[in-house]
Amino acid sequence: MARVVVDVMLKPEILDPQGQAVQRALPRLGFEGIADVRQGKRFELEVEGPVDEAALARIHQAAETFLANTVIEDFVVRVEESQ
Amino acid sequence: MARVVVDVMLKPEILDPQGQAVQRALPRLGFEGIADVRQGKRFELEVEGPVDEAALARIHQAAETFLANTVIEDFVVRVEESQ
Amino acid sequence: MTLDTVKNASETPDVELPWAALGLKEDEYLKIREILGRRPTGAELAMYSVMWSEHCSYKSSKVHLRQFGEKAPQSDAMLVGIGENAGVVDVGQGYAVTFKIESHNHPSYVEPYQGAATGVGGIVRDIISMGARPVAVMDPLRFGAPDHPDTKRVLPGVVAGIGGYGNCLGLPNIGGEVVFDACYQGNPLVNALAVGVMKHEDIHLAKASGAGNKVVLYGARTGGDGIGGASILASETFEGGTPTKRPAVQVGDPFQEKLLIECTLEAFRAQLVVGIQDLGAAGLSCATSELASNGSGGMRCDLDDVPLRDATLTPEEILMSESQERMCAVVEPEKIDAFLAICEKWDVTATVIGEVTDGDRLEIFWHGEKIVDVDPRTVAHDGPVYERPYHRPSWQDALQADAPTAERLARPATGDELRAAVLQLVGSVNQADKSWITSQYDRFVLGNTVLAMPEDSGMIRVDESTNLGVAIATDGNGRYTKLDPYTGSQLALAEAYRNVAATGAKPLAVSDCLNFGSPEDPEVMWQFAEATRGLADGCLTLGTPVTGGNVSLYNQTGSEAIHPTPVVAVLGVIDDVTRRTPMAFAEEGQLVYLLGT
Amino acid sequence: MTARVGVVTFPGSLDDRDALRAVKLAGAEPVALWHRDKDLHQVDAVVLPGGFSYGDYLRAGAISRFSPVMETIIEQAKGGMPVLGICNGFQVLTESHLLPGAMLRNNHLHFVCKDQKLRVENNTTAWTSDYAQGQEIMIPLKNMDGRFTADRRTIDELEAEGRVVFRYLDGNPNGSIDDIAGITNAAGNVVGLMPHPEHAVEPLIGTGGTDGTGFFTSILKRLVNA
Ligand SMILES: Nc1ncnc2c1ncn2[C@@H]1O[C@H](COP(=O)(O)OP(=O)(O)O)[C@@H](O)[C@H]1O
Repeated sequence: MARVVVDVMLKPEILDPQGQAVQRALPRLGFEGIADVRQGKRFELEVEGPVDEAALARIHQAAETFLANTVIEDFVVRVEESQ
Repeated sequence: MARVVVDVMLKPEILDPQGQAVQRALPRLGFEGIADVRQGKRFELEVEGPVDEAALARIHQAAETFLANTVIEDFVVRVEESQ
Repeated sequence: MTLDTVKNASETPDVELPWAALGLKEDEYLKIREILGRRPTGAELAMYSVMWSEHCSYKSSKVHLRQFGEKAPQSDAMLVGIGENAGVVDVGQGYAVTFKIESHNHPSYVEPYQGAATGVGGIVRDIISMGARPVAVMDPLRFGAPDHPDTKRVLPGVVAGIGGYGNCLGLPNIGGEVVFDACYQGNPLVNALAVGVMKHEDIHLAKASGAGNKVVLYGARTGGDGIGGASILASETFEGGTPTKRPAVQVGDPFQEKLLIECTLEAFRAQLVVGIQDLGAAGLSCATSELASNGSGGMRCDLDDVPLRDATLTPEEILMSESQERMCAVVEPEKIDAFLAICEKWDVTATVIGEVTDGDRLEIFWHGEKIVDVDPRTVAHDGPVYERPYHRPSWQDALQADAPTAERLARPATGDELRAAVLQLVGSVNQADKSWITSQYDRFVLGNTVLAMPEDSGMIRVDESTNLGVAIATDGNGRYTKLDPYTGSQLALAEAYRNVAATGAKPLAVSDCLNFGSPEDPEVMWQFAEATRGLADGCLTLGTPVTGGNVSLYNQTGSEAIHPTPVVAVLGVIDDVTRRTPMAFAEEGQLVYLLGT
Repeated sequence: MTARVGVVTFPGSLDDRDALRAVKLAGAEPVALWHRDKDLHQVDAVVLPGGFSYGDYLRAGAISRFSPVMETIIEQAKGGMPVLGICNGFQVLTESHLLPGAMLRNNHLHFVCKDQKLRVENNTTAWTSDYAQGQEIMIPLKNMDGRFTADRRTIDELEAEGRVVFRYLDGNPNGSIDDIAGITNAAGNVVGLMPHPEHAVEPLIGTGGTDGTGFFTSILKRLVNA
């Protein structure tokens, strides 16, 4: 079975307090040199059948209408080898 | 500046209620053929300076101690070209 | 891998089983062999080991807990007493209330968010399995020193977990406690209380009766949660090689539990259920053996029919899995379609996994082979009972002698000293404002909350037309109890009793969570014996029976036990919630009285 | 004749019974609606209640928005039927694009439960006519994802058209843009807000006040006089 990954991130102009909280905590934990942190979601979809253009188009549509809220989020769809 | 991505996913044997809710919803929305969905987190870190072995090792450690809860989560660190 | 069937067990009496790794003592293992008249199968051993654990069998505490029954004050209010999932109290007007407090201490230290969350989930399932609609939760908490790094990890996680689960279930949080003391550093206490309301005729008990009735497992699919021990069994005995790593941590799904509540209560309302049991600790082992032993017949189950989240689980693991948000119901065959339809309506997975039989055996099958054939009573009720030795600690006198007395505590002599004393008091962490915590809990949902934070007692309206209500307070003081366990537990009782009475409610019943160190330490065991005796005597004096509760032992780091910490919950009834007395002064000019000594 | 006000139950709705009670206390006829049922049973208005529908998994309101009942509600709301979304209901309304913007995690990242003071900025909507313009009210607030956001143009438009219906007073509890607590669509029939008026309809319960009653009496008057 093939795995398709959908990464969903808040749009750059939207405040991301979760990412900020991480960024602020890092130096306190002794991790310096991180200029910015954004936190988003990663969906791993296990796809039955071939991951052809049609399948990817459908997943793209699912991401656009459902997995991401495009008012506030951007998304990327990509195929990963299955383990 | 270089971007390092940390993907954090629940371990395979751990219940993922969010992923399950998404998986159950997909067919209702007309998206068939997805056998499984897992939902995790994606952190995008903008790193100051070179992303050398030492920097990656530090990020790896930050992921292990802070970004992921290794009691229930696995993580992967990888370098991405910056946009 | 060969399946360890009952037949196989009879034919291979000498096969060594990892009973010690499963936490059984040698004499316990021998007793199992004696009960069965043969060696147990791996699956049987799994069941006995979890059901005979301290947690499920109360083997160290049972002899002391009996006093709660023996010394129980005469009370017309008790409808269901100790021994069921939760006790039930008559509050008048045809209503009954069930409430219980439980601990999830150790899991909350390992994984604070999920540990605390699943603690709330577990106690709420106890309430629904009695037929009651849960109406509120409370959470008495104990943490280590506030500035310790571990507290910074544990406290926010615990609070987020309790809030995350309770808020998502839609249960108002109407009170609790937060206490900091270094003795809880490695053993935070996360106790959770739930209260539910039903009509008298809706009370349900966990039992399976009526041959031919179906056993339905419904709720979440079964995964490999909380079965460290069982994987030892599966791999070492029967497979060799390295054990597959199974998570000890359970992850809660409050949304699933909310559906379970609605689905279960709807099935009750439609009179579709003969008996019901929630799956908590010991999972299916507990549910099947308890349902069967409390009913009149036997039971037969097919593990192949259990819906799995992880197809690689062995039958032993399925029996021991502690996957959350599952329930087991016994349903008459002609009602099964209606029952399954209600589950479907609420998107809850439901599967018939067996039926009640004429006999008196619990038989469990896997791939058509019988892997369990036991008398269910021996699993659920005939666990070991220990008369653990106990004695008064040698240091007890010195500790008491060292306690601050009026003579030894200098009184502030000047205005400045008084000011300093007051500042020190109000500045101490245990007096601090708790709203960072309480504001993360929904106290408004369900629209019946009469009193919640910052009141000393929570109060919930039970009937909108008559304004009948109940009040509950939880209290406990580990420092007092360490100084004098007998009096300490009575002080906890008295404080909760006063807090309820002060709202205008009449105290009716008690539930308690007894948090102690290792029962194998005779000094800890003495604390336990004394505290229990004190609580039982106190309940007799006050006329409030104990309806149920929970014991949490082994709360210690190395040889260092926590302070003995009985947490006592008192429930009271108030005929008209509009007449409740809140804490605050209402208007200027009112008189203030000090009562008591 | 009285008005029929429907309250939808999604899996995971929590304040549905409270909303039904509030409708009844105001004198309207409460009607329970079920998420799988497209039929609105002749209701004159709909409340989408608070809670954690589908556990708030994915995003608050994201899964409920695709339920059969929402298909009908979206269609009828566009035709003028009054709809009130409270908390999770507000999130469903933004996810369905009946209202603009989106709801994000509170800026402090915690669930917050408190008595919240609001100012009624627009008393001309279907749900706010019983309040005075500028009236200050106290009702409970409780949520995890209450930070309203939208792009600047949308916000400017909302402000210019008077479509910000409620604003937080005495401190912004979640980082919501311009202290916005609730908004309406251009027609004024669809209103969404984060705080919970249905928890402030009885003197004894919740905040101990009845400042939330106006939502339900407003809609009743509107429907009965229609
Ligand atoms: N863990 C908790 N969960 C819910 N409510 C709590 C918790 N801890 C404290 N509270 C509530 O906060 C209020 C203040 O608590 P506290 O300061 O302990 O009061 P007191 O010292 O009078 O017992 C009380 O209403 C109490 O029920």
